[in-house]
Amino acid sequence: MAETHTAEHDTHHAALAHHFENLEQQREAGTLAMWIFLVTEIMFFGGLFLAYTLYRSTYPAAFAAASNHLDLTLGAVNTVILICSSFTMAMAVYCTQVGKRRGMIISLVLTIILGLGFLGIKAVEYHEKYVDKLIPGHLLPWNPFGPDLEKWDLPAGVSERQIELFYWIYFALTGLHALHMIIGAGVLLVILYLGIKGRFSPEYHNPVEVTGLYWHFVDIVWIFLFPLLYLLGRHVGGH
Amino acid sequence: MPEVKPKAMLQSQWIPFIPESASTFSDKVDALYFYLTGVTVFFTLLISGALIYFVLKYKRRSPFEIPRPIAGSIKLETLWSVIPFLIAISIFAWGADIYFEQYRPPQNAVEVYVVGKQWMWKIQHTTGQREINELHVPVGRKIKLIMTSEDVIHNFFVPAFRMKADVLPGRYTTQWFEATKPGRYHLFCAEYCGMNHSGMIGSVVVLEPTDFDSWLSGTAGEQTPAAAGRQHYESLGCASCHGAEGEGGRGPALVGLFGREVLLASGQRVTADEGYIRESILNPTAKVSAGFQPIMPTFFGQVNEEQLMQIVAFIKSLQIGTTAGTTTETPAAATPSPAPATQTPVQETGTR
Amino acid sequence: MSEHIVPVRVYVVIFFALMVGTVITVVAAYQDFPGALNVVIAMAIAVAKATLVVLYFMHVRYSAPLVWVIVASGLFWLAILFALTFSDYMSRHWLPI
Amino acid sequence: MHPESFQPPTPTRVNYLNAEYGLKSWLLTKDHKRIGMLYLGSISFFFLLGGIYAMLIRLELLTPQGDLMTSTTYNKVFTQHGIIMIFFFLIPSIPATLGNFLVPLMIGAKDLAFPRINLLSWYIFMAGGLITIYALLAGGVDTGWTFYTPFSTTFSNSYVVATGLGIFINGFSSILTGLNFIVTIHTMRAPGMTWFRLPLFIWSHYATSLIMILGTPVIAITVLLLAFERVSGIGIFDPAVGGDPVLFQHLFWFYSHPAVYIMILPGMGVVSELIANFSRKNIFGYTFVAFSSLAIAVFGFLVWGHHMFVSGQSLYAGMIFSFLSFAVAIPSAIKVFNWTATLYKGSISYDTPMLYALGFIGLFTIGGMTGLFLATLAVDVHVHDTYFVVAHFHYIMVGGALLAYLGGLHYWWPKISGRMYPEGWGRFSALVIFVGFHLTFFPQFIAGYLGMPRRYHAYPPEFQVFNVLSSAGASILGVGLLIPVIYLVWSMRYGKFAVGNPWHLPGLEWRTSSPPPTENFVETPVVTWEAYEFAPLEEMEVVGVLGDRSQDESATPISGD
Ligand code: HEA
Ligand code: HEA
Ligand code: HEC
Ligand code: CUA
Ligand SMILES: [Cu+2]
Repeated sequence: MAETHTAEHDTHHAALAHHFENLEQQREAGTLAMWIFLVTEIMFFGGLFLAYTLYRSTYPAAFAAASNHLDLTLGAVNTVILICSSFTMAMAVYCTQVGKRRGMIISLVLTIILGLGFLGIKAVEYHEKYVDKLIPGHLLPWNPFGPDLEKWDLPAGVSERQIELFYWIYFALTGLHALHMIIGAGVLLVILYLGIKGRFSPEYHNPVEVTGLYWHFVDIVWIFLFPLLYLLGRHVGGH
Repeated sequence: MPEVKPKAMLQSQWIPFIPESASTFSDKVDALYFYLTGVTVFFTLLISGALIYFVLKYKRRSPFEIPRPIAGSIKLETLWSVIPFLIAISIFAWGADIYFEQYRPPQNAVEVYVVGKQWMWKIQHTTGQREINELHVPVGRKIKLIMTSEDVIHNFFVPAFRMKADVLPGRYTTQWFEATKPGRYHLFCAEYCGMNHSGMIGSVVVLEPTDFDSWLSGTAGEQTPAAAGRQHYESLGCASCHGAEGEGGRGPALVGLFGREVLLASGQRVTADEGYIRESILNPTAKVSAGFQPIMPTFFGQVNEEQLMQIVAFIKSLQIGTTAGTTTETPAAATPSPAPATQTPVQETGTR
Repeated sequence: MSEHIVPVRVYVVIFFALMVGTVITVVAAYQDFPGALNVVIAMAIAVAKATLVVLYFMHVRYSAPLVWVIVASGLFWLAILFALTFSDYMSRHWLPI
Repeated sequence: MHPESFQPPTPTRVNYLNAEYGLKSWLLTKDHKRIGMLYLGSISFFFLLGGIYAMLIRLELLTPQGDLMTSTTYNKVFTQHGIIMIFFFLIPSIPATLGNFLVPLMIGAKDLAFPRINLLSWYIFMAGGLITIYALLAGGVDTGWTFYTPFSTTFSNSYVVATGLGIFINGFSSILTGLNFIVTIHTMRAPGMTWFRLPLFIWSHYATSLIMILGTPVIAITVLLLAFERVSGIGIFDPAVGGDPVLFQHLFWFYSHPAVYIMILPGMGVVSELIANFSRKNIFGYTFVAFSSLAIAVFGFLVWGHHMFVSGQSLYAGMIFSFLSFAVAIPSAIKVFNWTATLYKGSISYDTPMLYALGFIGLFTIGGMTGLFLATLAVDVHVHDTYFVVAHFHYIMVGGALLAYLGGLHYWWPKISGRMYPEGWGRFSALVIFVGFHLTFFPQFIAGYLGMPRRYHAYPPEFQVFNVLSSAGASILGVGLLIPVIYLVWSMRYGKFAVGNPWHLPGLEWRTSSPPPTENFVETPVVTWEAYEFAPLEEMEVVGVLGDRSQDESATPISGD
């Protein structure tokens, strides 16, 4: 428990906030908070995953067909990119822990670049969908949804509306995920800046750590999104 | 009905705390309600009694007195968690029992189709009579309501019958009742549905069987739902696969389908109820019946709720050895005839 | 409880494990397994990958019990959401409406 | 670095209120006590707003035919009443004001773990509030506070998206508060303040925070999806594309049932404090009361389907949810019985806070027991969406949560403001509220069982008698609530000065001066006593628990006169 440790040496560390007893307690609080926050994130995405599961089981054929129309290569590449970024992030934390400043900065920069790369590719994908008129919303005055399903060799009994439903969920899920990526990248930039200014040391590096936790979480979300969205219908043929 | 003072209050002048009891459920629900009230009164008196007694008895005498601390007692704790729990279980079991009865329609119930829309109730009898915001039923006949909505969620609520069920867009819900007392009873929409929610009210008129018969004959019975359904069935081209009389073809035979166990391609079995038929038409690939290719197109968005109900009514009328829906008079044989009410309903031929 | 420093070697191993996992999912997705097996396999792999990330990249393996509890409760509550919601959807057709 | 023994606080004239002056010193403060006050101000405003709406409802319902306002207006009025009261008053009420103020004080910490986040949460709250108010001014929202689809997504033409956004944003403030509390309680307890020495107020806030962080994200995503759906014209709740409206209800109630425990648990914490302290007894069965809070928090997540017994949900699911609803009643039962038992052989004073606490127990019992009516499948089929439900939740939320909030406010008022409230007026208004409350809401039980549906702008004449009673009661209730509003404000300027420990209590928050200094304690206290351990008063005098006499001529006990 907090009150038990009183590490005298760091009580006057510059980064110690006035209301904490010592850095140890401060670090414990920071990590704890991030984990709790990640739990809220689980529940946040959870609602959407629930909807996905439900409708996928209700409209299997439609979802398979619609999913097969996603760009698998781009999806796979993005998966690889995110895993790499997770790795570099882990390295960034490691470097700060052992006090390798350059290593930390390089890995942070790489992480950010990879993150932006991911977003770039996502943008390309979204554009493709836009071109194929796959943006849900057939009731809107400018009707963005109207794929020519002739090209699709749809199984009978699949209604266009359910294709639209899939894409609605696709955009909701990937959109929220992308939003988290953007926030993550922003935070990483701040961390990078502070890192360059030499704020972090083996004694004090909690911000890097917790940012890492967040980044890994966003990666995990994608680890699930990829098979659920891109791969679910491949075995029933399609492109 | 403003001018006709509802009997609800008049007759329950004795106990103005419960509404008119006019269905086979009413008394059961009320009995449970009284049990709950008893438990509540007991515990409320127990607690508040103890509070008042202690507060008076142990009033602070001197500002400096410190009573002796009491840690607590496992015995008491278990006592007052186990006893309430047992009581709770008893209530739960009793409630669940009635609940299942309330929502499991009996075999031989007469069906009535209800479509809710902002802000009216559209009702059609299997014999073709249509009503708006009014439902005429005879005493002592089991009535099953098959309900759906054209827009938002509504709720078909008749306090005197202690029955209520949401009416949802995009699917069927059912409930049933058996009226026990002639009279005119409130029909409320009990799910908030927008501007005129409080105006979406009407009444259920319960008549003596003879009066009901004369009401039936008095009201112009138009085409029966089943007959109308047959027309949609033809115009939509169902016949091309299921055969003119539903004898089957590229698609499975629909004769005798209703109420049958259907073996699905996935291997599981489902009973073909209204919900299943509806789903087969709107989302055929969801449950593909075994031995057939999923070639059936979806009719999602091509039929409105009313037509759909009529198609369902038609398919239900396709029982072995009957050609139903052909004439406007003969009611759908799948369900017992509501007319004449003086006779006992025909036992249904289906295998439910 | 001063923190435990994970050697680089571990990170590298995990990294490659994740890559392999990704490849397997894609390959497996094209095989047509009986029944719902495709989903099961895909999810199994995803869960495995996620677990690796959580345990090693996120240091949970070396963290205080409290962190384990938090992670567990997160998953548990997600399970509640799914289980009870589907208790409705899965039993809807048990009774003819 | 920790003192071996507890040092009495040296008298301080500087306290958190007069440490700094000026608007800036408040708007940029990181002091949990000041942030608590910011919240107090804002939620009082929202309460008054919600109350005005309530009065409009009661006025309209005086007569059967909807003559005061159009049905659309009425729909907006009750919707906004519900939204304001739930999301902007009751959910933040106790945690964000008293909780913010007291959690650090009670565990002997200098502040919450994340003061900046704490301030941020208030700004987020205000942002959400302002957006919602904008929605109300722009034209209001008429979906009912439950936002059921497809009405809210497709058919309502009111400001649903704006309101949804307001609630979405507001959600984060409650998440941040919960997060802050949990981390604080885990990491910042003073030396010697072990888990089982924590005041029950802390336990209940811990439980509340759990619900806040586990439930709130789900309502957030749900209203977000709702907004998307409204904007894009289609969505997952829309039958027109094969969506299921009932899914929305599942997601909504997954949060909104646990949310009702967010509303009551802090109140239960307050009542535990009041009952123990005003009868000078340690709470009967401390561990049971403490763990029942956690039990409620966990079980609370397993019962949401009891709002959907007639919604087309499967009967079997209905049975599960009904059963679990009965299970969740047990921890509440345990609390009620333990509170009652605590009074046994106590030394009970009749101060205003105690009156509120006693009222709470009685009304919560009735409200809770009628909850059991609703949890009973067959009965709920009849009373669902009737005034019976309305009566049920007002008994718990007004009779329970609101009274607990008022009780707590009076109890800690000396600590918060450094002044005493007028005791006589306090007791008087407590009684007025109690009477007015019953008159307002009891008739609604009867009207409900007779079948009067809720959210009705006009109703059949036979229900009028109950509505007239209810409206009469509401005006008494309103006046009863007006009185404390007036005298509390009055006392801030003219009230008697309060000593550090006016009630002579052992709790840590009473071992510092009133109002406390910005850093709460001159020295980090070391806790050597159990919760509610009432030392003989002479001894307390020695350790200076009576606090700073120099502030106050009358240090004689106020209580038990
Ligand atoms: C603070 C808020 C709060 C609290 C604490 C509760 C507590 C409970 N509520 Fe309530 N409820 C609401 C707020 C709250 N509710 C609201 C706002 C609605 C309406 C939402 C809407 O539709 O707008 C609602 C609606 C609602 C419904 C849906 C009604 C309907 O729409 O058809 C149900 C159904 O089961 C229910 C049940 C319960 C139960 C079982 C409890 C239990 O937790 C109560 C437990 C307490 C006790 C049981 C009393 C103490 C125990 C004893 C004295 C010992 C004796 C006990 C036994 C014998 C078991 N509530
Ligand atoms: C915290 C929650 C809370 C609180 C405190 C209240 C407080 C009150 N509510 Fe509440 N109410 C809800 C939550 C709450 N309500 C919810 C969630 C609904 C459901 C909405 C929906 O269906 O969507 C609802 C619905 C609801 C209805 C049903 C509407 C309908 O279904 O058609 C009614 C009807 O009587 C009602 C009445 C009251 C009254 C009289 C009070 C009184 O207690 C109010 C007293 C407060 C004041 C009066 C303000 C403070 C005092 C002053 C400002 C002094 C000056 C005022 C005067 C002198 C008049 N409320
Ligand atoms: C292109 C041919 C075709 C058309 C047109 C067609 N169906 Fe079908 N229908 C099928 C096939 C094939 C099946 C079995 C496979 C399946 O369940 O999808 C079927 C199944 C059904 C079932 C489920 C029967 C069972 O035993 O499970 C019903 C009910 C049904 N159709 C009704 C209709 C109705 C009503 C229409 C017109 C509105 C219609 N069908 C039009 C081919 C068709
Ligand atoms: Cu229809 Cu309310
Ligand atoms: Cu509830």
